[in-house]
Amino acid sequence: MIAKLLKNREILLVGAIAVLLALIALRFPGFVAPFNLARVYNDTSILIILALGQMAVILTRCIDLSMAANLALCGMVAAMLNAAFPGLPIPLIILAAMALGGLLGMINGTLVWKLDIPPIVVTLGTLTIYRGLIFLLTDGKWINAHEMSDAFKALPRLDLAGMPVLSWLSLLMIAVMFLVMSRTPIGRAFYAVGGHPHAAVYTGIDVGRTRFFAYCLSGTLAGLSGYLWVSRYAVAYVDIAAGFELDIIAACVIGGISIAGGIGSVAGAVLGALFLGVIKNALPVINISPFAQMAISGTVIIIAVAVNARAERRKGRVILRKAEAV
Amino acid sequence: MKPAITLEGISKSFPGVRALSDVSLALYPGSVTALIGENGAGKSTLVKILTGIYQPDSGMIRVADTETTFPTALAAARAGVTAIHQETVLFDELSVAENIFLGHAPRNRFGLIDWKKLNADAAALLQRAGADFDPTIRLRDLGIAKKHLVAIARALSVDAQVVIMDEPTAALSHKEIHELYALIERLKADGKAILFISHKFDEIFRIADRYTVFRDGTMVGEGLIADASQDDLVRMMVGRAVDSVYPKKDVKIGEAVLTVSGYRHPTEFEDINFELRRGEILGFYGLVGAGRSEFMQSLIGITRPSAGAVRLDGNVLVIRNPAEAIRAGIVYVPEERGRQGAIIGMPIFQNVTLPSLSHTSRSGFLKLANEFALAREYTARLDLRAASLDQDVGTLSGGNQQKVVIAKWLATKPKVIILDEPTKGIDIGSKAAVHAFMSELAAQGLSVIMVSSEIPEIMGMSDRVIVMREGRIAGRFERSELTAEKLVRAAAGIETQINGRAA
Amino acid sequence: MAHAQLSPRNIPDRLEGRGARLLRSWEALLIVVATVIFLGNSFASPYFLDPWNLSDATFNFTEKAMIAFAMALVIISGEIDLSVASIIALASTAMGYAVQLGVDTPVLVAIGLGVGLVCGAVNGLLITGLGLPSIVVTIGTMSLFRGLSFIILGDQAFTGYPESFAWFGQGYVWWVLSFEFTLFALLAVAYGVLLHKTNFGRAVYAIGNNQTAALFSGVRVARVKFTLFLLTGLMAGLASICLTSRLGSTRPSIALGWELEVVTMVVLGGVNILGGSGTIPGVVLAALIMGMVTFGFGLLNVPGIVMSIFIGLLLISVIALPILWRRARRRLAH
Amino acid sequence: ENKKIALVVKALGIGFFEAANKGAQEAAKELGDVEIIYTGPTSTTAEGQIEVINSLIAQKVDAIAVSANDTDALVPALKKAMDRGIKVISWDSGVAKEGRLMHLNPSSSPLIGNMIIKLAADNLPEGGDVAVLSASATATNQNTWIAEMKKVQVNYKGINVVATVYGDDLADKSYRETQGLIQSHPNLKAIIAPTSIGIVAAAQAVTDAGKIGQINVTGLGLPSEMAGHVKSGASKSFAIWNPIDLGYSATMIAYDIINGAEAKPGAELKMGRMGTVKLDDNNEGAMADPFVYDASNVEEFAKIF
Ligand SMILES: Nc1ncnc2c1ncn2[C@@H]1O[C@H](COP(=O)(O)OP(=O)(O)OP(=O)(O)O)[C@@H](O)[C@H]1O
Ligand SMILES: Nc1ncnc2c1ncn2[C@@H]1O[C@H](COP(=O)(O)OP(=O)(O)OP(=O)(O)O)[C@@H](O)[C@H]1O
Ligand SMILES: [Mg+2]
Ligand SMILES: [Mg+2]
Repeated sequence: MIAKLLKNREILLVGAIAVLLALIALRFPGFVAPFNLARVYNDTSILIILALGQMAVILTRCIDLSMAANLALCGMVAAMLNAAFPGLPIPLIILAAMALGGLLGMINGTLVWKLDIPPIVVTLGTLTIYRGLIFLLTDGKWINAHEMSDAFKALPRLDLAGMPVLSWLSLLMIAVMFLVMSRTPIGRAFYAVGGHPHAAVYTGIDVGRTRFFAYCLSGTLAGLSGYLWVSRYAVAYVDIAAGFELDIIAACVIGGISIAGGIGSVAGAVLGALFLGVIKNALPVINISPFAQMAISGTVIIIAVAVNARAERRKGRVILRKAEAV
Repeated sequence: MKPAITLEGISKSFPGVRALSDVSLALYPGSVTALIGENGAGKSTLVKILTGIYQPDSGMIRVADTETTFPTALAAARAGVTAIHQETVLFDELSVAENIFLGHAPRNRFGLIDWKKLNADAAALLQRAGADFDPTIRLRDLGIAKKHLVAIARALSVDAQVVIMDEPTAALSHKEIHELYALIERLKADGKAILFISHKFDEIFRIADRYTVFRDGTMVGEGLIADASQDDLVRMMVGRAVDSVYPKKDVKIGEAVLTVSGYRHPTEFEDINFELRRGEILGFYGLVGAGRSEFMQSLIGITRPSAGAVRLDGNVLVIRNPAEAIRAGIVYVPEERGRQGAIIGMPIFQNVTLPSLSHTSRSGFLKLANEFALAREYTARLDLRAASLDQDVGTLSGGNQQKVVIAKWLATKPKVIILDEPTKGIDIGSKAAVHAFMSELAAQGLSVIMVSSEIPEIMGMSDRVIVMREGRIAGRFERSELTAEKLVRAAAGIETQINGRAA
Repeated sequence: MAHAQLSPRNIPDRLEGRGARLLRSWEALLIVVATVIFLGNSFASPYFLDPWNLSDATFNFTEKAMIAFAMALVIISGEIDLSVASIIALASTAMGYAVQLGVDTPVLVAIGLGVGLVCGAVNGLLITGLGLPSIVVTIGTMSLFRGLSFIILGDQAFTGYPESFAWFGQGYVWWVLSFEFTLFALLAVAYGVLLHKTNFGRAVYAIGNNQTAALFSGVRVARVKFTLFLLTGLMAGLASICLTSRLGSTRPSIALGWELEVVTMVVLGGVNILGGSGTIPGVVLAALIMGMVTFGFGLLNVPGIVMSIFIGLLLISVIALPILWRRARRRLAH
Repeated sequence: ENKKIALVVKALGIGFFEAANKGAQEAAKELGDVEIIYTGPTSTTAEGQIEVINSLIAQKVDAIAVSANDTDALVPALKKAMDRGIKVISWDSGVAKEGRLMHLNPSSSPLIGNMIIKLAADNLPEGGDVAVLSASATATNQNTWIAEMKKVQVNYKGINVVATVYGDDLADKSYRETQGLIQSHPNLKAIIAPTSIGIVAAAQAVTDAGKIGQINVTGLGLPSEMAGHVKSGASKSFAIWNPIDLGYSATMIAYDIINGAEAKPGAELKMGRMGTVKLDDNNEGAMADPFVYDASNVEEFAKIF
């Protein structure tokens, strides 16, 4: 029973996070106080939302390297909208950011779907283009806290039943994605398309269109994250979240989402993101040199793939011919 | 009787290939129509058009007198057409139930998938297909035979009037084939129209009521099975008569070339001992999944045996990878042509010379002239049909790809050649060519191991036969004592009398 | 292609000659693009056609191109190595550390190449030994290698490289011909021969097109792949020597983000990111194109990010245009 | 024929450098025969700056005034520029001696080091714990200032510098590091961030943690970016020199050198309305004292830079 439980990737990850927290608690007990854990969760919320979008894309055997650039562009546009029309209701701005993110995702999706360009090439290209567009849009200028309206900055921090709206939003996204992935045809199609694209065609699933939807989804979530990022850190400039695409992918990989497609779960993506989040937040607290952070997350990624690959391989082995025991 | 579905004037081209031109076909309720033709005749293409996977360039489809189109696989299913396809089209990571219902899962009133109903429906369908396992387990945990039952259950999950089976028996064992026949009888009794595609004439004559023959993408004949003989059908298919006698030559068998003793593997096979002699064709028979491929692959260093020794010409060999096997003179023509044999994306000549590069090159540098010479020699010997030698193998038909793969191995000038299901999925004309070639090789003093799941082929071609069951040797027979019944019994491990099919 | 017309015993070696093949090739397209950019630059800036300026411009791409050659082989074999820029950083850090111990140029070079090889071996072992997907492994080692540089260096820099070490990144072989460009040209020839004229190169293509079938055909897949990762590591070490010598100092953020530029160069060069096809001449042309674009824009003082937009568009459009063109032609034919 | 003076900055789009460009343009207008090329890489890397410098060499500009991302890495490229007759000076963030004719410090490092700790101490009469949030770990100037600060720390009794962390010039990382500081040092009274990105992120993190009034954020920042935080009380005061003056002075010095002024120890170079700068033994000079901004004047300057 316990052995069976341990095989489960998500439970393994929960265990790993628990061990990690215990180790940190040894040096700094305050870190595991419920209040602080809630803070760590809140700090990881954006990564969780992004990892959910990336998960959908990776499940279909694609990859979205442009998510961080998309986030930056949408965040900048949200900030510019707010700066230009301070009276604009914040929900409208959020919708605009999500719509723009969705549109940018659609561009990726269309290039993958209609032109059959490999996803890594498409998003490598749009990654530079989206970031470049921010520069063209702003001439490289920053939008600073005092140019943003108070309502714009306040929303993610607003306290609702003891937790900031940012945390609630990520919980909502987790719930929505869980429903989408497990209970809707498109969610199941993500798995089918990544698991066996050729066979998906025979079940009436349009592979290209499914990938297109995955990119729309990741784009929309990147758009939402764009607003959240900019309002949370109260600043917008060309380079925000530069390099964050690799964190997003790392979260997915740690969460057991197979880069070859078809394998992965919402819980995995969330846990993978949390694992990274705990490490990131713990390092400054337990006085490990900030310079060691990069090496640590690299090592974690390598261990995670190795563990996941082993788990997969063991399960994949079908022993057809049992000995004469029967 | 009114046809359940009619195709008229269907044409379909792929870049550079006209797969179907102006074909017509009608399927009748309660009747099995056999569709036969050489490899690449366009049979599967027709199936894909019927199930909405490809769109025809021209022509029309009529279901119960109304003209329709099938823009997607789903549309075809809704119109009552379902198929068991030639390729596996299942998903290892999803549950059995979901594999059955993917694309048309039952939904609740919020439009969300209703897992409870889905699992219950799946269990019912599995029962109908003759399977009784839990529909919630993941597909990858099933063996190949059970997977096949899932594919059948999936086909049944559509409430269809037309059921298409594209070579459904190619990967099935004896017992399962008989269960499939029973299922077909039941479907027939329910008034379904069935299209049945196969290269095996014995089963066509057993279950089909009508036939349609394709050649090079055109329809060349149709009629009632009762009015036709095998020779008639073959002549229509190939355009000439084909000798149905196996071209086995009598060869003087020489001394032992390859000796295998005590081969075992923790999970795949054990206790394998045998000798292979010069000029001999040694047949390996068994049901699908008996472990023959796995064992053969251990001989060339793909899988590692945990114990055992091989001797070639009396010298003990240690083979850790295929490169060493090739150097020693043992080559293996794999079973899965697309995955293990042909390198699609590379030209024909490069495919042929890949294992022989050390001979055609000079100190590691390629010599194209030598490569072309070698490729020319061996493709000509195998009667390859191609436009040029630098054409991508992927553009060849299946049978011709198989010829390239065999040429590749012969070009290494081996002492022992292992052919794993060399004629699987190959049409009757090419099959005869492969058989003729095999006996010629043996006559030239090569030692041949032929793995096959077809009793006629085993009986027609082998000097000796070893039968494997569940990873062990279950019987050895000399040519003189071979009967179909003995083979089947040994392979299935049963003592009771079952109906072996005679060749 | 009706086979009836072909007499089976006489299959020609090739249907079209060398010229016809070249005309339809990706390289032909790149040559056109390169010419257009060259002419465009010559018209746009009076400073472009100056031998010294052109020579200076080559420094924009030579180091990346060295890695791109090895990366091309890795990608053709169906893998990818995203850790190259971090290997540069780690190799540079190691050399800088050695300088503090008073080591001289030849040993420095050996250290740079050695660290590259070791990093390549780590990648190779993880990928071929444990059978892990290269994209994820090298995302991991990318953080790991650069992370080690950060641990060693923190916010410090290593400087004080010996005078003679400067030659690799700043020296000239003859007149305007820099050492780096000479090395680039020699490596281009070496990699061209390796990929297109040797058994090893053939094995790389075979693995990229069908790894399993290659294994069954006697190709030592693991060994070839391991060698490829070693080569990429070695090239990153070499690039690290050149770059460190050119900068005269080491910081852990050296060559940040180069991995994507190298991959872009390789893909622009017509190498299929999914493996199986691509050529070295294509990569050479892509390197020249990217170098000319950045230099041309630089002369017009266009911000770097606008150049990257251009490269991004170029990347997508050179791949999309042939597809669209083929599609349009088919539609017309119908 | 106009003189071409290139103002090379760490990265385009940073408010501080945009302001410096304003000053350079002002100088150009004043001088009449000067054309300013305002350029730089898009992210703060040495390699990016070298590419920019190479293209400036190719354009045969008359002078390059650079704020360097790396003290040493630019030296070879700048040496080449000087070999081809281009006058090279550095400003703000300097390059090593061999790579330039002179360096213009915005202020002197000891003055800045003293200023940042004084800003913290002035609001802590009883003393207390203070932490430093530095910028990019590889930037040149911040770490010098922190070193200078630590030298004079003894003069401020009761002020304890408990930690130094690095925000890498990234808003999110600086924010997280600040959260870590607040966590691990419950008695923290002030955060010194001698970086314009870090100070904003730190002020935001303090605001979000509800610690306004308990923890004072100070250091070096831009009025336009800090105005909101001064208003909210997260930051009582901060300092910066005027970047417009800095760009203006650098241009003026470059022009002076083009016209034959020699940069050698002891020399005085003309900086137009800013007067003159006297070079020390390292050929470095300081422009002016840093200027302190607080609630009384920040609004006014926020409109300018
Ligand atoms: N997707 C495709 N692209 C290009 N050509 C194709 C494609 N599918 C089929 N063809 C070609 O169309 C022709 C008919 O193929 P099809 O698969 O229908 O043959 P088949 O009769 O089913 O043969 P087999 O008995 O081997 O299954 C062949 O020449 C094949 O190469
Ligand atoms: N669980 C499974 N799922 C899918 N395919 C399977 C499974 N088990 C076996 N196969 C496939 O079935 C075929 C036969 O399996 P295997 O090689 O183990 O036995 P064999 O006795 O050598 O078979 P054969 O009689 O076909 O030579 C192979 O193509 C293998 O890939
Ligand atoms: Mg077929
Ligand atoms: Mg087999």
